[in-house]
Amino acid sequence: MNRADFIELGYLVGASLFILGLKGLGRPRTARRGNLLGAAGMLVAILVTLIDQAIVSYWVLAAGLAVGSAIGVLLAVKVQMTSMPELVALFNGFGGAASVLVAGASFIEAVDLGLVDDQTSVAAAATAIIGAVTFTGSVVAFAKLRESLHWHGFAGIRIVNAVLALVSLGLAVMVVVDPGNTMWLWALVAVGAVLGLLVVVPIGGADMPVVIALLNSLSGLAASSTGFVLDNTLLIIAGALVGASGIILTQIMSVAMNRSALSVLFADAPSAGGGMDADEVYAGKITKTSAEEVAMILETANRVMIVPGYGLAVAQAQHAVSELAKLLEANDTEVVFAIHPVAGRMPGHMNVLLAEAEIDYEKLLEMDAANPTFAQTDVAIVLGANDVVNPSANTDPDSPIAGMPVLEVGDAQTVIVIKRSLSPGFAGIPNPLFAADNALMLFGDGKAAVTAINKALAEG
Amino acid sequence: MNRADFIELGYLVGASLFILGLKGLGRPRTARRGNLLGAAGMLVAILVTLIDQAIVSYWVLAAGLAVGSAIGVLLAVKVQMTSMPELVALFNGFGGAASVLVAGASFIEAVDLGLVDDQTSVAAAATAIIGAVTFTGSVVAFAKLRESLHWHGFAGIRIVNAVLALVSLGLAVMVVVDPGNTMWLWALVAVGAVLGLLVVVPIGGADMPVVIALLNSLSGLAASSTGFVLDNTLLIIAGALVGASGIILTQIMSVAMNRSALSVLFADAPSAGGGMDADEVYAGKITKTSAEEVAMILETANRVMIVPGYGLAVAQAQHAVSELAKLLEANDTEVVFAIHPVAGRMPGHMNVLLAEAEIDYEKLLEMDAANPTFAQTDVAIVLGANDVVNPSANTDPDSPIAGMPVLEVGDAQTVIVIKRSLSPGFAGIPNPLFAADNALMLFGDGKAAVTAINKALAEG
Amino acid sequence: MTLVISLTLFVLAVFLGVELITKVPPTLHTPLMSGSNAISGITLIGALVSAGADHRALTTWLGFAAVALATINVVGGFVVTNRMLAMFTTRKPKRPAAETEA
Amino acid sequence: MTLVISLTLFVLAVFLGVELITKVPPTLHTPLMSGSNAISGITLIGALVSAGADHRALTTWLGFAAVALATINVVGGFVVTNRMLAMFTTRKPKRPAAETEA
Ligand SMILES: NC(=O)c1ccc[n+]([C@@H]2O[C@H](COP(=O)([O-])OP(=O)(O)OC[C@H]3O[C@@H](n4cnc5c(N)ncnc54)[C@H](OP(=O)(O)O)[C@@H]3O)[C@@H](O)[C@H]2O)c1
Ligand SMILES: NC(=O)c1ccc[n+]([C@@H]2O[C@H](COP(=O)([O-])OP(=O)(O)OC[C@H]3O[C@@H](n4cnc5c(N)ncnc54)[C@H](OP(=O)(O)O)[C@@H]3O)[C@@H](O)[C@H]2O)c1
Repeated sequence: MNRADFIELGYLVGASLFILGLKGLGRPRTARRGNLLGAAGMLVAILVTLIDQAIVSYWVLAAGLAVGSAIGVLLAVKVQMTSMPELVALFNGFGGAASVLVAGASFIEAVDLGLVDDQTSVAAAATAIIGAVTFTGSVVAFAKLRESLHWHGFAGIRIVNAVLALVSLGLAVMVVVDPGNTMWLWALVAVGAVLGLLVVVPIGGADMPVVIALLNSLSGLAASSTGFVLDNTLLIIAGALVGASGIILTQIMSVAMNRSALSVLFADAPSAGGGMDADEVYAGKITKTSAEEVAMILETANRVMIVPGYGLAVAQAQHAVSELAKLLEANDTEVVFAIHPVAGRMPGHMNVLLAEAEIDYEKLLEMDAANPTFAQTDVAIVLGANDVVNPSANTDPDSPIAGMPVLEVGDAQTVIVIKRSLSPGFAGIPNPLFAADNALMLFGDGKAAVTAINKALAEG
Repeated sequence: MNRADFIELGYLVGASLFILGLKGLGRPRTARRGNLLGAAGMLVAILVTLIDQAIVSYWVLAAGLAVGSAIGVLLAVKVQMTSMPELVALFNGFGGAASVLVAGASFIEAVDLGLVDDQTSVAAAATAIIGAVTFTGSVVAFAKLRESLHWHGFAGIRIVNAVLALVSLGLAVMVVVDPGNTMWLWALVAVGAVLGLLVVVPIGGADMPVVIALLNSLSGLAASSTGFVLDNTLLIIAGALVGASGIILTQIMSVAMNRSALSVLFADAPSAGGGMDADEVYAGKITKTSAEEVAMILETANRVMIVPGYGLAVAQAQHAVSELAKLLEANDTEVVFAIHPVAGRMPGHMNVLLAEAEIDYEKLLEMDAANPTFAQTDVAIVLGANDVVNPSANTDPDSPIAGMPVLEVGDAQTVIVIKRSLSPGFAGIPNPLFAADNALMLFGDGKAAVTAINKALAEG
Repeated sequence: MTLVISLTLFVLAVFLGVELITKVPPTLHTPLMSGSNAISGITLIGALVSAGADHRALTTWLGFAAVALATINVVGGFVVTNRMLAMFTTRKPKRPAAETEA
Repeated sequence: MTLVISLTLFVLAVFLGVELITKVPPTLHTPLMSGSNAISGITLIGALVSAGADHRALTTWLGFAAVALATINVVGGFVVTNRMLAMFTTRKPKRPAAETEA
């Protein structure tokens, strides 16, 4: 077996590991092993590649691998749990940028050596546009999730995008027709970068997870088309796997948010402020309460449902809540948690936090299971959740979250809402729930408030 | 695009259609379209192949295609519904044989031209053994299902098979080491043919569907290894698809019959007669009944469950049964059907027949749904079923069907068994149910007996 | 095409075959078996190449036999599968038709 | 390797990717996204070839940047995914351990 065959065989092993890894990642029991299999596949691929005859200057590689690993591990280990989606977006952008650079370098090389054929130039053009869109799109998604970018674009942004798409198409044709001039390729990269920026900018932060899944799919396609440039089977296969699974994941996530993937991408920039005015909604209709009063109410409750949201994560209140649940259960009160699929800032956010506080898996109800049971619930405690319990999703067709399925906490006998103020949640809209007759507001930091309730319960 | 590229592209289209076809075949709604997609893929593949430069003598092809199509359509259209599994087995055997012939012919050609390399000889050897086993194994399966072969092998057959397997391994090595002599290949085919025969012969007819699924998987693998001989992507891909899906189907079917695939293949030849003696089981414990008496019992029943089996198919009693259900329902009796997964002679056999008689899909209960409800049932009518209602599967660990989940009709208040005699069913064992206190036997042809009951009901 | 590329295609197709056939209901086992059996008749393609090559009489005749056998498998397989599946689906369309007539 | 063979590999992998990711529960969306993102860093392989070829300074530097960026994607991606998944699974092992101690 010659060296080329050996490399190909290693790539086959790598591809198989990626397939098994992806398969594992889709099932809760096998997810962790799946991730490790994916990493093993990557290791095999790297080792096998390093014996490639064409590789002569190892120091560049060593330096690049060392720098990249150090930064990657640092970011991955330091990041807060709540910032993971941003980080994934950023990583994803780097992957897209790397694809652009690789395709560019190989294209330049092929031009120098006079080896450009149609496959190379078509694939290089595809990589340039897809990779550039992935890069800037991901960086914008990152900035939006960090809340360090608040720009929503300008009127007519869609027309500009359509024009840019046409321009990039023209440039791609030029890359193929006139491959001798590498400037066409870099121009294409530049236009792609602007396009990625402008496509993602108008999208609301709440839709970002869907966008990131889509960009992830694009970065897979960029890798795959880089594979066509380099005639590399593993890049083609692994890129296509990620490209396809990313599209499906985008689809699944959109469905979970009750959006279509297309409406996420091409929705008009949301009208700032939404359909309702906060003062109008809340004026004179807010009932405040205290930790002691809440404790009294809870003492007589038979069934309590806790609805956690992003505020739970910010306040790091998960251990206090676990404590509260134990106190209530000691008093023969049934306690369950209702988990909205998009509560928090990433899918599975609440599950991660509550798992950390060792709350039993069986006590976590998914939305569909939870909603019919609010009517038989004495007290619903809304802890740092806002959008996911906003009834205007059902009642106000003009609301930015109209049509999103929400937890119908209003059906409970008493609703206790714990948050610091009346300020809105992620979607930036007021919540009529807070003004409902059966709703009591307990203002304060989530952790402090729950701790106070626990104290009152223990004393009472 | 040159001609070779065009062919490859056609093959890619063909492969994609096969994939979509297989996917469709796995879901009830899309199954028919899936089959058509598969056929379309085959058509594309054939048309594309016919423009291959290497093909010069079209008359041979035309003759072969004409003969094959005529025979195939004739067999497929003439076959009785109940004989479909045999026919599938036979078709499958032809596929295996064709793979052997193709690999053999290509190998001879390669030898003549001095073009044999390791890939060709290894793949040809693999095709020879797999294809030959598929061919004779399928023919034996066919004969067993036709009940025209009753031989169960001889003592020590497993040792002979092990020896044959070793011999074939040795011959395969010779094919690779000494490719100049094509006799090694034909010897390998011969040994494979004997091996296929002897492996399938001891397996009981009840396990045949599993064996056919496995042989189908093998014929896929034979096609795939033929692809390695010919360097043909479509053969490799389509063969691997069928090979893998066949293995999984084997697995699923074994689980449905409560067997492991390995135990099906390597079980000892079943001891003729089973654990019990018919005279002992039945002597003096059989209660006969008449159509009139059955009609009287049914008139007072609130809930009737009908358990159809192979006898329903033999007697073509489905329309009479449908009539019976209508009469009972007119009398406010609830009628449901309990369908055992292996009732009849092929999976889905009962569903096909009852569908033909336009019995509502909702009235067909699967085994797991049916079993808990027999206790609330006044009358269970066992119509030409035997093994699938045999309680010794649960009670007698020595029974050939021990461990197979059965329909627990004995739990019903009264059980009426309609069959022609006390002769056994497929598994060849007596059925203690017939001797149970609450069981009444109505002897006669299924259709005649049900028609008589209908008449008595209409008159009564 | 190198051997390893062929192997890669094989492995991908195996993974795909496994994923495609999961949780098929028992009712569909027979048609699925028969439909995939028809697909395994793809060896017909190889038979066409062999029989059409006109290399020498023996291989041509082997090829002819292979074409005929494989065609039986393919044509018979798809036809019989279609017949089976037709039985499964006739029921549904008939009912509503009868109702709308009434 | 011809273009059509590359395309064939691409198409098979696309079908496979679609089949692999079906009905993933929402809880796993984030780790799945992040894990498959790490896999898409496979472009690193291409970067290694580019950067190692030592063809001319420009491409070497482009290659170096590509290696570094892709490595961040790969290494960071797998590590962060593992961290996430660790959170999901810590709960289970801890409980029984506590019980056996008691
Ligand atoms: N899960 C995902 O995949 C994902 C990803 C991205 C975006 N999103 C979007 O994020 C939103 C999630 O809804 P949600 O109900 O969980 O959160 P939310 O609507 O963003 O509301 C969070 C609430 O928590 C309160 N809060 C913040 N810090 C707090 C603290 N320390 N103590 C107590 N309360 C605190 C805030 O009110 P105060 O400031 O008054 O305290 C805020 O109203 C949805 O719009 C969803 O579409 C979800
Ligand atoms: N479904 C599958 O995939 C499949 C495939 C192959 C084998 N099998 C095996 O086949 C068996 C199926 O069980 P089963 O209970 O359906 O059938 P069975 O055990 O084979 O019994 C059928 C019964 O029907 C009676 N019968 C035959 N012709 C009749 C007629 N014209 N009128 C009335 N009765 C008639 C026979 O008794 P008389 O002769 O006394 O009338 C016989 O006892 C199982 O052992 C299963 O493992 C199943």
